[in-house]
Amino acid sequence: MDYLALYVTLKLALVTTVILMVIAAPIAYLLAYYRFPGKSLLEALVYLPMALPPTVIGFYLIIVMSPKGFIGHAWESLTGGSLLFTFLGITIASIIYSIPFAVSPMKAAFSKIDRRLLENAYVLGLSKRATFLRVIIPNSLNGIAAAAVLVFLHSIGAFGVLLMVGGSIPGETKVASIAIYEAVETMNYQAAGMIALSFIPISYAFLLLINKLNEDSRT
Amino acid sequence: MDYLALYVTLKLALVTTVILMVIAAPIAYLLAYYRFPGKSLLEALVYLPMALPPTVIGFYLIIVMSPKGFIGHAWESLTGGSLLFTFLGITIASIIYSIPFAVSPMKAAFSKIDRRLLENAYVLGLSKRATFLRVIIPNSLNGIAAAAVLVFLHSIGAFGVLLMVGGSIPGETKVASIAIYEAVETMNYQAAGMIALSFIPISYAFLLLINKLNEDSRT
Amino acid sequence: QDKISVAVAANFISAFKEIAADFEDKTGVKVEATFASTGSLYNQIKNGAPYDVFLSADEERPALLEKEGWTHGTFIYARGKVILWSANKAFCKSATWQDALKNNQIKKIAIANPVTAPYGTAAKAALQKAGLLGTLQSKLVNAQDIAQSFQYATTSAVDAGFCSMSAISTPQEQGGCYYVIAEAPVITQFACVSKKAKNPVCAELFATFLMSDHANKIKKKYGYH
Amino acid sequence: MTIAASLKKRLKYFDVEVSFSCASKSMMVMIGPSGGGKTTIIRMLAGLTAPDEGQVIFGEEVWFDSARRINVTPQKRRLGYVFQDYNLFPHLNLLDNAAFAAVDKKEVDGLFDLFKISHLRKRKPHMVSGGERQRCAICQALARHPRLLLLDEPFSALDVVTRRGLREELKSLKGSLSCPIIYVTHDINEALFLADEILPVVEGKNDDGWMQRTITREPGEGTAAKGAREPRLSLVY
Amino acid sequence: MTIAASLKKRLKYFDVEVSFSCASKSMMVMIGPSGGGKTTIIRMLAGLTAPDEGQVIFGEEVWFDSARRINVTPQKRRLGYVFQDYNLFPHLNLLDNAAFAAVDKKEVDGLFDLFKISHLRKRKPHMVSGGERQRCAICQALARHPRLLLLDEPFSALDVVTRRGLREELKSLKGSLSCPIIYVTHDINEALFLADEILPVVEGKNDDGWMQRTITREPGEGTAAKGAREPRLSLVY
Ligand SMILES: Nc1ncnc2c1ncn2[C@@H]1O[C@H](COP(=O)(O)OP(=O)(O)OP(=O)(O)O)[C@@H](O)[C@H]1O
Ligand SMILES: Nc1ncnc2c1ncn2[C@@H]1O[C@H](COP(=O)(O)OP(=O)(O)OP(=O)(O)O)[C@@H](O)[C@H]1O
Ligand SMILES: [Mg+2]
Ligand SMILES: [Mg+2]
Repeated sequence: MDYLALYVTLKLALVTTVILMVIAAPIAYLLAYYRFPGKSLLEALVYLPMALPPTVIGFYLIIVMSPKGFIGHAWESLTGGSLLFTFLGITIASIIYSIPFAVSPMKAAFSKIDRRLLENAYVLGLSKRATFLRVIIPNSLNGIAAAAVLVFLHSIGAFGVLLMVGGSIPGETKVASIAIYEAVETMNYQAAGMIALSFIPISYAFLLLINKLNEDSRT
Repeated sequence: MDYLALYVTLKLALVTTVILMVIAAPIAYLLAYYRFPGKSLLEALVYLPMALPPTVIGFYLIIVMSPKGFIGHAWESLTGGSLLFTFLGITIASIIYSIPFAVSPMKAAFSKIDRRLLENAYVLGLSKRATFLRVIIPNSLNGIAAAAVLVFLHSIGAFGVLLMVGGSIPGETKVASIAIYEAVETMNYQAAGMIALSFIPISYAFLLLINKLNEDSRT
Repeated sequence: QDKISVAVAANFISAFKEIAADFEDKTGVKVEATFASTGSLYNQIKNGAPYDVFLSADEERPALLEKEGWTHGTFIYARGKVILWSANKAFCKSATWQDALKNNQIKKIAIANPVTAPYGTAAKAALQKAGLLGTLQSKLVNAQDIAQSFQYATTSAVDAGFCSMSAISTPQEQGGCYYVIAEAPVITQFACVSKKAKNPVCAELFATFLMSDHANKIKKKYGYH
Repeated sequence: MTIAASLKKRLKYFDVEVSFSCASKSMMVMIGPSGGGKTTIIRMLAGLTAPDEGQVIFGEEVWFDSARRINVTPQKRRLGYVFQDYNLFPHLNLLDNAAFAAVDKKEVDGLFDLFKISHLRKRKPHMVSGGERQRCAICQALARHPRLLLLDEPFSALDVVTRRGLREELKSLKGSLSCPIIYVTHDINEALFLADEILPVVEGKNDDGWMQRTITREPGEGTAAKGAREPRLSLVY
Repeated sequence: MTIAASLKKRLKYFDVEVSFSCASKSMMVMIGPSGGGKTTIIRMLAGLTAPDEGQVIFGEEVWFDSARRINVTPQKRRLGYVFQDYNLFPHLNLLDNAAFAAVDKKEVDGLFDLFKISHLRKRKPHMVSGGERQRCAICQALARHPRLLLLDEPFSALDVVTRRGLREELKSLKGSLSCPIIYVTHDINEALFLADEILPVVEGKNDDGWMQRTITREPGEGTAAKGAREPRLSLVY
């Protein structure tokens, strides 16, 4: 069994989740509470990765991250290394791929908070920042947890994008979904089946967790 | 430009969407209104395809849909034809892949309906079925539309599953996401770019539509 | 621990696994392999994928890499043949593979993507030479590489698939039958070592091992000559 | 036709335990403190909540009998029920709401004239005032030709003037309907004005002394409050 | 310190246009019909809604001046505001709620004793009754040492008895606080009981005759209803 691929998958999912939580929270806050010109454009942009085939995302990522692309080029002149086919590269890909799944439940949770609670916080002297940390976040824990679980699962399942920008390098970019693909290709059905099977309980547990969080937030 | 692949993609997305709307509505209804033993298991099962790598789904689909698999075998003895590598085959794959995205918004919309409206319908003599059609459906149009749009987009983006069970047959199973992958592989960046570009406006328009529906449903 | 990473064309998977295992045993150098179609691997290398050694299924792409300065030189490590494989033994009862394919029972035939996989290109050329390409076009299922083509054939997802000779030495082959496609050009497979290999000594060591008698024996077992 | 019920239902803080009957063309008014169980009783008559024990008999029909395990669905009881809170369908305009389950859709026009909401027929429920919504709900229930009419505080959310107008309309309507009417209210005056019979319900039980006690209780007495959301207001008008 | 305000604000159906002032240690009661603009006025004092025109001056500080484009944020006004509907933070228990912005967290215990909710300090807001929640909200506002106290119908959702108790507590508290208090109510009796000064607000304007008219109006008069949600109740107690 390809433990290395499972390890890379879980590491990728974990790193993606942690980073996305930090990135998505302010975006979700902006979308939930502010009106500004171009808001619906920003919103559509955030959700775009959900609506594009992973290969389209992969295609554009290759273009910008390849040594000739502007990000890849900048990265290479800074570090001397390539961005594509590295763990960092697939982390970036995975983050972009999963953004909508982080922003959407957080935005929903933030929107559900009673406006009057925020007003009370302002009257009590809290700045917007303090209100965000002391009122909005503690009252959105369900939504934030749901976002984290969704992103984690979605990153575990990422395939198309990673196939294009990852290059299946063992221990670095070869995640379990790609290992399964390769195992099936090489007709190593047993290995494919083992990895595939190992996903079912993990995913299942997380899904039960999501449902639980949703029910809790409803009451 | 690979118009045929775009055509297959849109056809697949459309067929998937229409069929899934019909399949998902009763499932969402069941999940929204009934409590029964094993409900959370059913719910997790419905959401499972979201949490599994597409290659895992593809792997199991190959196994059951190949002429030796039990579905493929049954299909062959009925029709004499193969299920894999046909439009029907990728439609089934795409439906399974997108189920969670259909059920989830519908369930949310159904749950939001005031219980008292249903009680009023019962008192007015409507059967559960008539209530579903005359009260629940008309009051969930936003959620249903959101589900349709999500499924449509998600089917457009299906890649990993189709890569495994599709066989890339032009006009039949070669969808745009696979056409892009193949174009990138052969370093035909111009062709890849053309198809990729054609997705942006389509997806973008749909996303603006979703946002609009969400806003409408909030007021 | 020393290690090298090798990009391997899909037709060579089985042979490679055995060779690599022996190499690891003998030298203690770990071999990490990535399998895909030749075109796909070439594309990755062009975009900066950090492979030390590239085992291609053709002559053209290693040559291009040499021209682009990725490698100092290329060498032939195997010659392969295209076969037409079926899980159904009745398939091989016909006199020739052309006749077998003309049978109306044959609904689907797998072929590796002719653009990215040299074995696919060769198979397509053979079909063309036999004048069958036009009539069979609608029955062709495109696999991403030669391995997927064989996988489709072994699962009976297709009635027959163009594979490489190496497929017949795998356990999955048991119970099937094949025609050798003489009309398909022999495929000359070239390899090359990256200039930027992280561990040039080990990479060269592997290249040498690949051409050793020991390795040749394994290659022969898998139908390469 | 007569509706006769004997009901027992365990609630969290007390048990409902009442018996009553109400004949055609007469109106029984249920009155009592908030949380006393009035809505629960109405819901048991409508078939939306099952009693733990008891019977509900309508004429010859048995709608509910715990001993014989009979429980007729709300659909088959064919009654009209105006809910305590507005219950119109938000996706339909007033006319379509009233015609939703009408026996004869043409009758709805006449009902709308009677309740003076004809000019609003094309409006959606959220575009009209609370009183207009509630009048439409009554039309919806009446258009069904109910065999029994249940009205659960239909006017409680309305202002005093609108309320008095509707109360008059209802009284005049009573004569023209040939079914029993059960009416729930908090308002003692309304009860006295409308009722052929009054059923005071306190903590789930019939408490005939409640009205008297509420009317005569000294102001400022602590325990009065619970039973008296609007204790004296009604008496002034 | 004295709060003085002169406010204009365009609303959908009428304009708010009032001027008033209220000195330290005194209580101004705002009273008037529902929808008359009382909450809007309070919100403009708190800085949650900006007037279209006017000034709000607190002692020497200018909180709002449309001409000079000054609008001090709610944060900087340092006032206490008990909202019309419960506004406690649901994720905190009562003690943490009251201590949320307390100048000295130790004072909260004393406030809880005074308002008789010490035994509930560890409960979350949804686990206590409406009256207890509202008392906690007052503690929350007081613990901040506000320079101005705004109370928007703090007791309107409560039953009569609880309400009378809190009214007494508030009156006794008034003496010990050294800030102006502005209190909104529907209840004429409450106004008469608590106020140093009464500001009747009808359709956004000061209408000094409103109290008198409401108290003496004949029952049953159609136009009375709008201005009289609870017209006579207050007078009885
Ligand atoms: N959905 C519910 N879940 C649990 N308990 C409920 C529910 N609805 C009502 N109750 C409880 O049942 C009891 C009776 O309520 P019911 O609604 O029948 O009273 P009511 O007499 O209609 O009151 P009101 O005059 O306020 O409408 C109360 O103690 C109430 O708290
Ligand atoms: N969020 C809002 N959006 C639009 N209009 C509003 C909003 N809140 C209040 N209004 C309108 O502003 C006017 C004044 O409302 P306000 O809440 O100030 O009245 P009030 O005197 O506090 O009433 P009450 O005694 O019922 O609390 C009313 O016409 C009301 O309909
Ligand atoms: Mg009730
Ligand atoms: Mg108000």
